[in-house]
Amino acid sequence: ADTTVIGVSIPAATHGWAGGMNFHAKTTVERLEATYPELDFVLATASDPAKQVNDIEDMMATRNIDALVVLPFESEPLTAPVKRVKESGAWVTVIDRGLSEDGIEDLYVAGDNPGFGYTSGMFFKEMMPDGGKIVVLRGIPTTIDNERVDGFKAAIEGSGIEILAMEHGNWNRDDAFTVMQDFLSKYPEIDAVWASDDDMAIGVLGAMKEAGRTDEMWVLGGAGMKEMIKRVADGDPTIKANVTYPPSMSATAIEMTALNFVSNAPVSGKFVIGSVLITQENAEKFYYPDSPF
Amino acid sequence: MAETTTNAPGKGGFKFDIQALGPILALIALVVIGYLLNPDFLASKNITNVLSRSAFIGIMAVGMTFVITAGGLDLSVGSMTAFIAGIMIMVMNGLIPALGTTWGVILVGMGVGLMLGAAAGALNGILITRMGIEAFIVTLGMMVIFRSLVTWMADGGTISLNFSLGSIYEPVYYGGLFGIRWPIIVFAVVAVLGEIAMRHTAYGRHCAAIGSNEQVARYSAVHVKNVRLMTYIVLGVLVGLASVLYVPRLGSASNSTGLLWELETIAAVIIGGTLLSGGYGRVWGTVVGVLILGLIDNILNLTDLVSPYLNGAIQGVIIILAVVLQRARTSSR
Amino acid sequence: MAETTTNAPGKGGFKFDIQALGPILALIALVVIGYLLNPDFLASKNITNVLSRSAFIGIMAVGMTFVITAGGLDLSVGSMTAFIAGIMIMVMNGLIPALGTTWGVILVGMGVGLMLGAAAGALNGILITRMGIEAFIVTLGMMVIFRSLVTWMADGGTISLNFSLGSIYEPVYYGGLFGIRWPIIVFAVVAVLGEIAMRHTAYGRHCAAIGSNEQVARYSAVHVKNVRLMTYIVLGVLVGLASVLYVPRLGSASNSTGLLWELETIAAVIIGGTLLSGGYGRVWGTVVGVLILGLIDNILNLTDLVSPYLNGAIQGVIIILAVVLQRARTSSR
Amino acid sequence: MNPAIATPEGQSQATSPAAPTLALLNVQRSFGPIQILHDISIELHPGEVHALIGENGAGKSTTMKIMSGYLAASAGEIVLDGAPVTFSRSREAEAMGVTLIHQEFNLAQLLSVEQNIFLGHELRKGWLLDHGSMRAKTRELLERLETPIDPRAKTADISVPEKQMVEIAKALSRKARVLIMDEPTAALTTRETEVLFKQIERLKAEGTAILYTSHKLDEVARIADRVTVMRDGHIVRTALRGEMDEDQMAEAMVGRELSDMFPAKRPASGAETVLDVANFSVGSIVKNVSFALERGEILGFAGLVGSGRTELMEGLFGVRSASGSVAINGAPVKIHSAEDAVNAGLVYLPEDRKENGLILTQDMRRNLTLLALKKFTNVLIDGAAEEAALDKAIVDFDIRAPSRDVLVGNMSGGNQQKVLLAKIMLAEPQIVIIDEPTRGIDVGTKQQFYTFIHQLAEAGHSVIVISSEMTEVIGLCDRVCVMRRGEIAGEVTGADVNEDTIVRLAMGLDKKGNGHG
Ligand SMILES: Nc1ncnc2c1ncn2[C@@H]1O[C@H](COP(=O)(O)OP(=O)(O)OP(=O)(O)O)[C@@H](O)[C@H]1O
Ligand SMILES: Nc1ncnc2c1ncn2[C@@H]1O[C@H](COP(=O)(O)OP(=O)(O)OP(=O)(O)O)[C@@H](O)[C@H]1O
Ligand SMILES: [Mg+2]
Ligand SMILES: [Mg+2]
Repeated sequence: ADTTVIGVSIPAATHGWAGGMNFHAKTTVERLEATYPELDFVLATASDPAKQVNDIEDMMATRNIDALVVLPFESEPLTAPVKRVKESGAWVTVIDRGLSEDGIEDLYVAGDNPGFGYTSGMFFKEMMPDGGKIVVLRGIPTTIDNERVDGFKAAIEGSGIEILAMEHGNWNRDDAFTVMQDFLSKYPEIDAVWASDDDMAIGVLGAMKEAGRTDEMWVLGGAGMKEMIKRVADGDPTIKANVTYPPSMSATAIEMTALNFVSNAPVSGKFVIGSVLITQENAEKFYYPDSPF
Repeated sequence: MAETTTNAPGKGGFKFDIQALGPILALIALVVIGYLLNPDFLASKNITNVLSRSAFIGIMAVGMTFVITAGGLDLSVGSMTAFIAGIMIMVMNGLIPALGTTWGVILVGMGVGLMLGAAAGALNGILITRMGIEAFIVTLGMMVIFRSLVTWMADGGTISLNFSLGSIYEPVYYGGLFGIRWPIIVFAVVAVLGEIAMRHTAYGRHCAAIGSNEQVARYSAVHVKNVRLMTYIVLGVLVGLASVLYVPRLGSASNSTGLLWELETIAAVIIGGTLLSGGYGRVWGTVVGVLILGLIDNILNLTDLVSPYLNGAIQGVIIILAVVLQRARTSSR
Repeated sequence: MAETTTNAPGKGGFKFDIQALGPILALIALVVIGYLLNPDFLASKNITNVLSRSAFIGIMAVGMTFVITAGGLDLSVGSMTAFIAGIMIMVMNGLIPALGTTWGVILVGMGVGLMLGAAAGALNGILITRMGIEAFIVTLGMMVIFRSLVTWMADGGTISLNFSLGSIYEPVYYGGLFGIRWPIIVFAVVAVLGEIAMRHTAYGRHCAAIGSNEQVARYSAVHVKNVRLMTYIVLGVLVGLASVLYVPRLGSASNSTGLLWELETIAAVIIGGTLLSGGYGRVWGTVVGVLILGLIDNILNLTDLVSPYLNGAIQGVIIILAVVLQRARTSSR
Repeated sequence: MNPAIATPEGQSQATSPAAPTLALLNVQRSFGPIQILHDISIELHPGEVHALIGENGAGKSTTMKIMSGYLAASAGEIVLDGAPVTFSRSREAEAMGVTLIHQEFNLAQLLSVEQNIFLGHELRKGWLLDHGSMRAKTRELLERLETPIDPRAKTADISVPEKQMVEIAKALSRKARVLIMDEPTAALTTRETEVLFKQIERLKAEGTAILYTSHKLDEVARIADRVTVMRDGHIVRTALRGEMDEDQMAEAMVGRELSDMFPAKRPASGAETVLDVANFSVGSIVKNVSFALERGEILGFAGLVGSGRTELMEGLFGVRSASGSVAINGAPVKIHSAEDAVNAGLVYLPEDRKENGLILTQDMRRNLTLLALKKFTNVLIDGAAEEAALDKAIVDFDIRAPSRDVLVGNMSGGNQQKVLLAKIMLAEPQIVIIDEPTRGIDVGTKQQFYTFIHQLAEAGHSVIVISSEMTEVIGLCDRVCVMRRGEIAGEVTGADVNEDTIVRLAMGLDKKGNGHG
């Protein structure tokens, strides 16, 4: 029987969320290869956009892929190369970060970055009806980060919530720890922290604990790391909630792409996985103890 | 075992001895492995891909060979690429209202890229030669500065070239002459000129002399500071040239553009047999080094033998092995 | 009289010349600027924060001072930290079923960290001294390898220490003696021992001799290879020590742990006045360099003068300036 | 050796009155607070060899550097062809035809011989290098200097005298009007010195003005048309050819009368053998050498350049791989590194003090104690003991330096050599091997060195002296091993220790054979 080759190109696991996304992609590929012998997968991880373009070129030149599942490192640089894949006749699935030209992909499985920021912002608004002072940790300077922060700002607009400062914690525990330490030195009064990511939330919590100010403020991370969900479920007063941005969207996208080849199910279209607020009430549903993230 | 007194690395480079052959053997081994793993490896399309994407690192590595031969180092080339590409794109986008989406705009952009490269190289070189600061520190500082400037220019995001201008510009990366892509042609020309400059011009000799013993060079009427400054300027121009070819490939620049290219460039130079401590360099070796590095990535994509997580480990092992192959020299550091 | 035999007393001691003062002046300037921008800067809590988080880089930088003084280089320390921390955590987690969440497990973990550091350093050192491969290449290769291994061990994610074990271990970072945190104490002890070793032991002399002129050292009965190998092993052990202090801080390791620490470490050493080309090193200078780098971050976080995007640019400028301040020497490269 | 190529008196008389090509007028120079040169005035005439002599540290090299633009004068004038000039760098001096051969080698070790010779003056065809002409010219120059080395050989791989010849070739290639040579013969043997002198004669005939320094006064007496003597940065005397004999030169330099250069020889005592070397081979250079050394003896090693004396001793010292048996005090020892050698009581003073002997960028104290650092270390280095050792060394070996913590690289050659001797003696060795003890050292200091060496033997050390200066071996040693092509060609003692016998052995001529032609 003819084998179908599906190429999967995703950014390398350089921070927690990406690690989770990598994990889901890898396990899904292994599972699908075992289930469907007629499917062959090529998985490549890239540390920068140029490397990702290389990977995609290699898949075309040497692996004759029939489908590409790609989570673009950045939108613009990947648009033309992915378009070339499409033009070669292959199926294209795009995850999370849309390409800068419409209509290239057959299937789009996306997170919602502005929505992630907006949902987070709405939670702050809800928790701080009378306003308050917060600090914000941002991710690696990228469009994603900008979209999230813009969404967040839009949500808290006019709520009386004052953002004391924003710094980049680069979705990194250590950087977030350092930044938060300095925020704590600088601001005697902080009511809450938008860490915007669970890795950074861990760094922030470390700094707060060290300063002995854990009781003064609460922290909202994001992306649904299992330890954080656990704390939400346990009713931790510092970690009141979380906002999803499921790294498992890579699994969803790969699985749907595979379905296109092994079944007759219609899979093309656009699937936006909205960011959902997780609170103590619904936390159990989002707790996957086996995930590395 | 008490070894010989001469700290004889790279025995002069005239003889084709095992050391010279080392990197070539490594390259051949990689090609054979690639072919065995997947016969498509030698398909002209794959070769074209590998060569043209190696061109960026390759062009810069030729310039880096001179810098290192003259006893210097440049850690800023990767982020300099990002910075130059960013400025080029902003300038070109800015000119569209005045000049339209024409080749004219692109030519201006290219000119800006090359000049900016020269200026950035000159800045590095002046700080190093006139202020007497160590190259490592100057270029490390500039690396951080350029990267930060790109982030700032892009407002944390991506600086994108106007789409229709991009389509005009694209052939500069994807097009070519007689079926050979431009980046490959440019890389080849730069490499040949570099090899000639290194071996057959006074400039190349002066670089080696400075790297071998600065005092001696000075006493021999070599204008040490100018020669060294020039190595950084030439490298800067080549970084500009690499950017000119890079922009049409991805049509954008961001703070992840050119990440770690400096280390890849330096690694290519050293794998090729140039001495990191200066005094001896070979451009053809650098070309081999660039190809070795380019092929490793490509070969790892040919198969799924190893977890992609371990790609790095394999790269690291091959980098070290390529140099072990030429280790006959008793290196001092 | 052209030549006199001086018997001036008080000879050979320390002379504080402008070069030696350079980095100190830069440090003082930073402290003053920090204070002016935000008086909380000098609050003991902030000082404690800065010192304890500088301790990781600081401890490694002391070891790096010896490596560089002896004419070497190590680019692998950052990812070595990640690797060691990762293995330590996995070992400790693995021992819990057998030994429970006890100090015993942590002690074993610490032992593993230090031994692994020594082994990794020895591996670097052996490849460099016995195989004669350039330090830059060996340690660049190892940097890539270690980082890839961590990613693989963590399955792309984060390796987290068992939570209750983490709480037992925590005081190693957050606790201390007489109100001084352990990392600060350890850093201070390492720095003092390093300074003594550099200035007052045969080992320090031998490192400087090797870095200045390997041949002279060899003719002077210095066991060049062993001394150099030892510099890498000591650095490895110190990386292990830094990891031992790092793990209790956040209880995790991932492939972003220790990213770019190698460059920061080397920059600290050179800002402190050690010659990158070897032959002269000063540990106290390194300590000053580490503090300068630590303070820049801190000051940038304490003020909102500039866009955070530009933090890097300011860091870069200060790194270069700190060295300009001591440039009186006409550096050779 | 007789002056077969002596200049006719008339020629030198004829050239003297001509206007000087280059002159210094009342030049002063200080390094920091210390004034090194005082009121130096000196004239170089076309077609004349002017010799500048003086003790180590008298300021000869400094004067020469000022004349050729490597150093600026603190005050005074440089006059070229009657007009005052200022050279802001050596390049300008060279462009005006003034070339200096440095006392220290100025060759880039990683470059080839040819590349070094043409460095900064490469011949080109258009943009590209003219490899053919450069190689041909290099061959021609080396041939003229009777030094058959491959122009493509890497400089690091050639021997010390060969390097000196390359330096000379480099200077000759510059076609200088004024050629300044700082101790060109220090590293040369007699044969090569003759070659050099032949070239000097040729240049003289072409009208080149030559300034020359040497500590070998017989050479000076032979080739100099004019001699200037410096002492402590002053010019003490200038004389024309024939106005001063060697003794007078020496006296003018030292400022006192020099008695006999060599202390009385110490005949072999027939005491016990300290070092016994048998069937010793080093690499492919030294083959099956056997010899013995007695307590308190000064054993000479003579031979032509390249005969393998240095290799042999470096093999014994453990810094080259070697095979064969070595016994010290009757007990066999295995020496695989310098450390082993020092532990066995054997030390070696290398012939190339800058490459192998001293760390030029460190001060005297650190250099002095490096080899015997263990003696000063009890966990920590005892700084006070080091200082005391330095004090003692300064006194014992009469070391003179501008200041105590001057970098060794800034000391004059003779004093560097004294530091080096003091350094190896700190290890309290039983056996001392000294390779070229007086290379580039003035008469006064030489005499001091001979005394030092005697004192060492006197004190019970056994000494091996390698020297390419025949007089030195003859004057110092009662027993001499002569090496030829890596083997010991013969051993001479007592009355046989004379130039004729040694040269014959060294050159492989039989007793009655014809001399070298
Ligand atoms: N850069 C320097 N800094 C300080 N002192 C110096 C420097 N260069 C030379 N000197 C001192 O100047 C004096 C003269 O040195 P110079 O090299 O001219 O002597 P010389 O006559 O050539 O001796 P030699 O015969 O040993 O070569 C010495 O005392 C030397 O130590
Ligand atoms: N590193 C080397 N590689 C190959 N040959 C060498 C090397 N070093 C020296 N030689 C050769 O070994 C031989 C002996 O060298 P060397 O010059 O040390 O002899 P020597 O008797 O000590 O003479 P001198 O001390 O007067 O220079 C020469 O032929 C020399 O060219
Ligand atoms: Mg001199
Ligand atoms: Mg010799």
